[in-house]
Amino acid sequence: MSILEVQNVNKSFGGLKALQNVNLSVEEGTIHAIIGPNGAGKSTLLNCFIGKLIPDTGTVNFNGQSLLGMKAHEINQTGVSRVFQTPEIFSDLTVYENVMIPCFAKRDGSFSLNALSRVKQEIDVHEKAEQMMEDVNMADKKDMLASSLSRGDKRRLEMAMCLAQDPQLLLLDEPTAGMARADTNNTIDLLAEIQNKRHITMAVIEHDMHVVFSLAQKISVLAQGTVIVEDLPENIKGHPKVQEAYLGGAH
Amino acid sequence: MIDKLQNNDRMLMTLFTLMVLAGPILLAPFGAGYPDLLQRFCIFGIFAIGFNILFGLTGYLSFGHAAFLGVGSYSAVWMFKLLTMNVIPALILAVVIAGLFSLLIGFISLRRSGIYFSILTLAFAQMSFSLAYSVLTPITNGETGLQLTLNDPRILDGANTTGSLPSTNFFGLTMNSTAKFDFLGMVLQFNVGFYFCAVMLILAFYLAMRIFRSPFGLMLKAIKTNQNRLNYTGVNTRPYTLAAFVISGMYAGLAGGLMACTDPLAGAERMQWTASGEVVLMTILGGAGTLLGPVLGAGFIKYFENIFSKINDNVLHSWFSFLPDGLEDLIVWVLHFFVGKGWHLTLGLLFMMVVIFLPGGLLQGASHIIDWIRGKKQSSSTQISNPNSMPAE
Amino acid sequence: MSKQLTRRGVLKSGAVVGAGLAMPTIFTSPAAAYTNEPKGGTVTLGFNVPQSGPYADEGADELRAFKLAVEHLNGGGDGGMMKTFSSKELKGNGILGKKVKYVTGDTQTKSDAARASAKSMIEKDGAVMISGGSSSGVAIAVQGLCQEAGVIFMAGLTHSNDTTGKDKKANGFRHFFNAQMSAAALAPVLEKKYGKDRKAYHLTADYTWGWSQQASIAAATEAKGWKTVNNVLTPLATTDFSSYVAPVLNSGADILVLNHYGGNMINSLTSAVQFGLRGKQVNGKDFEIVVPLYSRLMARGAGKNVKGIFGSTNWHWSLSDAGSKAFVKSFGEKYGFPPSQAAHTCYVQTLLYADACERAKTFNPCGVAEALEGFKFDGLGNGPTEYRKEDHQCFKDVLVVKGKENPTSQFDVLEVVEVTPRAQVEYKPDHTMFKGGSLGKCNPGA
Amino acid sequence: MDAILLQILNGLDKGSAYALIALGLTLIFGTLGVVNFAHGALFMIGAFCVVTLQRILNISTVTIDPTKTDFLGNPLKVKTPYIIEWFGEGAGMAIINWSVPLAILFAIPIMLLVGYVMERGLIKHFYKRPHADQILVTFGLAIVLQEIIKAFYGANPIPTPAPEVFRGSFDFGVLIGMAENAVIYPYWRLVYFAFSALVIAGVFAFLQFTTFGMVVRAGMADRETVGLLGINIDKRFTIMFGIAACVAGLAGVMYSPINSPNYHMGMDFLVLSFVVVVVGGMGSLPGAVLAGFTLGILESFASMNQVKGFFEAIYLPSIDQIIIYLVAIVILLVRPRGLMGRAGVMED
Repeated sequence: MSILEVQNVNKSFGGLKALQNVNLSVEEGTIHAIIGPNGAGKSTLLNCFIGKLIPDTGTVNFNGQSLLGMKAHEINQTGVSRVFQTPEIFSDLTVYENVMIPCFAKRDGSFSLNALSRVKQEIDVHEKAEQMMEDVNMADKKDMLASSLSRGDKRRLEMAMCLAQDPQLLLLDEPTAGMARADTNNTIDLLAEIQNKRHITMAVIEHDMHVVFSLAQKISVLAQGTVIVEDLPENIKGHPKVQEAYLGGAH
Repeated sequence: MIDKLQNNDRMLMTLFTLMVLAGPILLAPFGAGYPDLLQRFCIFGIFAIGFNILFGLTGYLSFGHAAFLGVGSYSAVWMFKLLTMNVIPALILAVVIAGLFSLLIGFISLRRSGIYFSILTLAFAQMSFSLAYSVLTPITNGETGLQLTLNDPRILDGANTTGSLPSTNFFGLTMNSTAKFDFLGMVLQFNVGFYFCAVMLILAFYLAMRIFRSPFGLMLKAIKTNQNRLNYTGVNTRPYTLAAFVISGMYAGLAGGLMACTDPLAGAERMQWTASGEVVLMTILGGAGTLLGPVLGAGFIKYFENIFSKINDNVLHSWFSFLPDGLEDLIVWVLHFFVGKGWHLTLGLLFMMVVIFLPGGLLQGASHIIDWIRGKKQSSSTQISNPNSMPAE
Repeated sequence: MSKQLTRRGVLKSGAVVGAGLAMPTIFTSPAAAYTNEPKGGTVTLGFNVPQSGPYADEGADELRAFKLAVEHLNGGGDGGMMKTFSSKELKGNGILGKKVKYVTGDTQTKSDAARASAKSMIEKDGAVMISGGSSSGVAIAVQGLCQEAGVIFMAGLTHSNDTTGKDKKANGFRHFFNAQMSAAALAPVLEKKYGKDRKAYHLTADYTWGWSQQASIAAATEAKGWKTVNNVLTPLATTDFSSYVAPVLNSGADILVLNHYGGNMINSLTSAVQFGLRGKQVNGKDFEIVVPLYSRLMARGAGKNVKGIFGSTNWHWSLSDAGSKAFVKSFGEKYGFPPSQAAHTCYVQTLLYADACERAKTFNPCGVAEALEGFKFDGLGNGPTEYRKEDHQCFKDVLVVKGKENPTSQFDVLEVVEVTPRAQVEYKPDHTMFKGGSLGKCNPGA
Repeated sequence: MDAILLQILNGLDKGSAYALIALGLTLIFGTLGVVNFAHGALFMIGAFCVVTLQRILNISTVTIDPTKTDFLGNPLKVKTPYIIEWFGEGAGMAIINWSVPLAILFAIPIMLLVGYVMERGLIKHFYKRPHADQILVTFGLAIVLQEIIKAFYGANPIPTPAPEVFRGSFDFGVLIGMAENAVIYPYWRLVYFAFSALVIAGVFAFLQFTTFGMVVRAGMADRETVGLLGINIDKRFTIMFGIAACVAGLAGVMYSPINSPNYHMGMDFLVLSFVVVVVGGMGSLPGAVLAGFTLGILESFASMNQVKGFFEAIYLPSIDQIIIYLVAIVILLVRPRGLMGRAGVMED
């Protein structure tokens, strides 16, 4: 069953057509990779999922519900979480506080004037946050300021923050960009583990073919604003259209 | 040590309460133990605590908070004029009206962030000031300020037959009654108005502490450090900032109401943007984002304004009279630029120093000194997160 | 409805019970007949003047005068106007034998700050009298405070009708003149100088003082046959008056009245002169400018622009009566330049207060107030003067001045054109512009 | 018609004052990324350069004239400025008379120095700090500067008259066939307007046509890249700060005959010019100029009694008190980044 259904999405900026008739469907419980050369429209597409951009035409449905016109926090509340290219965390807060915030957001919704209860006494949130710290192996770092973490740990923290919300769909925007090989492998392991344990659907935008082929169960290839191929990983590798797109149609 | 105190709520609260209640005794040796200044310490403490809930937690720098203080004062004085000299209805109205007013201004201003937000609040406050100073004179009594008169109705208090203005009171306890005791050559003054304000300050401090420690407070801190992430975590930041804005507006209203309670006059100048700038100075000087800092900063600036500004050349000469004449004159000549009527200069310099060297405010400075005295060289600056970053949109 | 009534009743009875309980003995200050009764060998006066803000220079001049007055009261210096004062109670031995001490404070020309400063003088320093100030808003605010606290307020420079009009207080006294008196003094001179058939255009500072000044001068000149063409309110914060001055010439008016004070006055006058209004001819007459309230210190800021422009002032150092001469001499010798009208009124107020204490033989505000009420005196620079009992306003001659054409020094900015006698400027206490409000009863505090 | 023409003239004049200050403010913000609350103080220092020059020119010898007396009855001390002794009555008086234009020459090196010291001594350390810190430290600096000026020059305004030839006003009405005195405008204000236009054009030309300006503009767009090219951007930015200080200072010099300099004139202008910059769009030079003139003209029109009357009918009396703020609020709500602002500037 497909959890995210993208149909005939078009988006242009001025004269530039960034997306043309994009169709995509992400199956529940799978890791779906979206790849493509620079400027293919990957980020534009992702931004259409999360409410940052609104497509000119077409539909984006999540669990049968249209995401168009919704604000970022509303989309998140329906169960879509996002991991950014550079980790977006609360750098002035401690690691533990970072994880608590999504727990509160999950429990209390998009706004709650919870001004008189004490954070200390929110036992359910603490249980959840402790659990998440364990899950991403960061329990020993929970009192550090988030800004003092290494890049890999920041990514890990961001992942933990997303998972703390128990999302149905996790969007990852180049989760290994700029990482050292070892960190990349750690991230792959982390994602694979999450997939195994929680069966969360993921849509990954990625450059690194190593990552894509280690994780993805399905791949969509985007070129010049359209999806040229959508298939299983093994079929993508030698696909002529894909090679053409990446090599710029070198004849 | 101060950091430790900051984290141990019960101890902090107890210590704070004791210090505030003992104010008339503790401050008398510094020449600040008289009711008016003590009341001001409390009132501006409340104002700064409230401002800190907005600026210290969310990072939104408002340059128009004095407007809410002014509105609170006007409402309270009107209550004194129309209903009763009892302070409770006046305070309730002050807080409610300031809350409504801040809801309106906040709703519009918070559509923008960064300097755009600052300028919007500044514009609203300047408009309020201009209107209060001239156009709205029937309500505000313009330049002179809204005052009580003998022929105000005061429905609940009944007819005034004494021929003199009634005093504000808390169910009969008049705000301006003072008990004086001679003690070690000082006169200790215990004033009802001060203790009323002190109780309000303690309550306000307690409430602020609860907000700091609540999930709501955590969300506000999150807004300051990364609003974008918070949006993608399913949190709608607008109502949070608006709530913080309104809460701090109500604090300002309470402070304004208390000002009217201790001195039933409301002047338009207290709404001017420089008055808003003053609360910014207080908060930063003491330490934005900390619990104690704003109270400290408020006390510091009010002490400067009321005590430092009274040091004139005569006083200076009497201090340095032990020195040879030429040297005495030289020192007095140099100092006279910085004290007395030059107190603004000293304040400006001090403020610059704090912003440049002590981003955590005087509180950070104090904890440095305490650490240094205890021989602990480790800096505590990592504990105080950078308090001054502006929110992202 | 009934619910509301009962709640109201409860609140009300609460208040009554409270009033019954009020003032348990601990809350009354120990054994003083009135606020800050001086117990030792000294008595403290509080001088509350603007030391920061736009009127700081006037404040500084007031402070000089206060210091001089204290020196004279304590027997120092040459005695100044104490020698010419018609009342001979002051002996140079302080007040009632107590040496005079003083404390100073900064009003910042804000009612809040002024009240805070005055309160600290009363509560901390034990002042029995507060004096000074350079604007009406501050004077009225501090006067109200002194009434509540039970000390005497001797107003400094305050020109608004309200100070001794609708905001008058039993503990407050004003020696300075007011907008109504300015208008009454100016109108006949203007009529004599510029004729009956004139059309006036008013620019008015948009706040209480401006309004009352405008109303007074418009009424007084209209009574002489002038027409008021237009009255434009200018925001207090205006620094560039060009857009207000520009339309004046084309409005058919041939007189411009600037109801401005301080920085506003300097800037609007400068604008008016820049537009060349004074060289123009309208309706076949020379265009003229009038500034109802002049201050020499402020006029200096406008430089040559004030030449030939009429206005009024409370006092000027070039007066040649014995009192003025004595004052100018002792002030000039001490500080090196002549005193301003603000300095004069503050000096006089201090002497008047001291004298009233001597005559009442007490510092009790009620005794002092009684001694001041209806007090007639002379020799303090303004000729025969009376503190009217009904509103605590001094009545005396008013000076009509104009900007001097050929000043000999930087202090020589104004010249006295006419001294309008007291009878012409006097008004009834229930005059429409002074109605509302009442003195109330004097409050000794404590 | 004549009234409208008059207010347009007024608005242009006011607008040029706003635009000049806002231009410097934007220049500093655009190049250095610093929000300079002390910019108004630079304007004030410029005006006080005139006062200082005037004082220097009036340093005098003192002779005693026994035939006249001063206010105390002592023989009058007559002061003769050295300048008159040296150059004779005519030339000496002329120099004193022209002290305002002369002060331009006097002010340029002073303002460059002040700008240099400010940038190297203080602002430099705040490039990497949050905007709120910059606002606060420069706010503190503004207080300090104005208090220093007050300590030396006092609180009262000091008259600084324009040269004799520029007094009086020019009759536009007659020029275009209207009645006499219908549309008159003071000469000095015309000079001020022309001067402002010249300076604004000069700054734009400088940025547009010189290599220095090109580098600075590139730096405004993308500081890091330009830095990577091996160009010493910092040094150029210091010079830029000096130029911005100069623009503000010269505005102050030329404005001094219109408003007698006083210590708080900087703060008076600061709030307004910040509103202008924000309305124009932070970091946009044309925006600052456009907003300056727009707000100047709007303010002038709001002062007309006809306009006031109209607003009074819809319960907005004394519209001139609040017009600027009202317009600022509306513009910021309708156009979030001001009239010509770029996205992403000054929002974090």
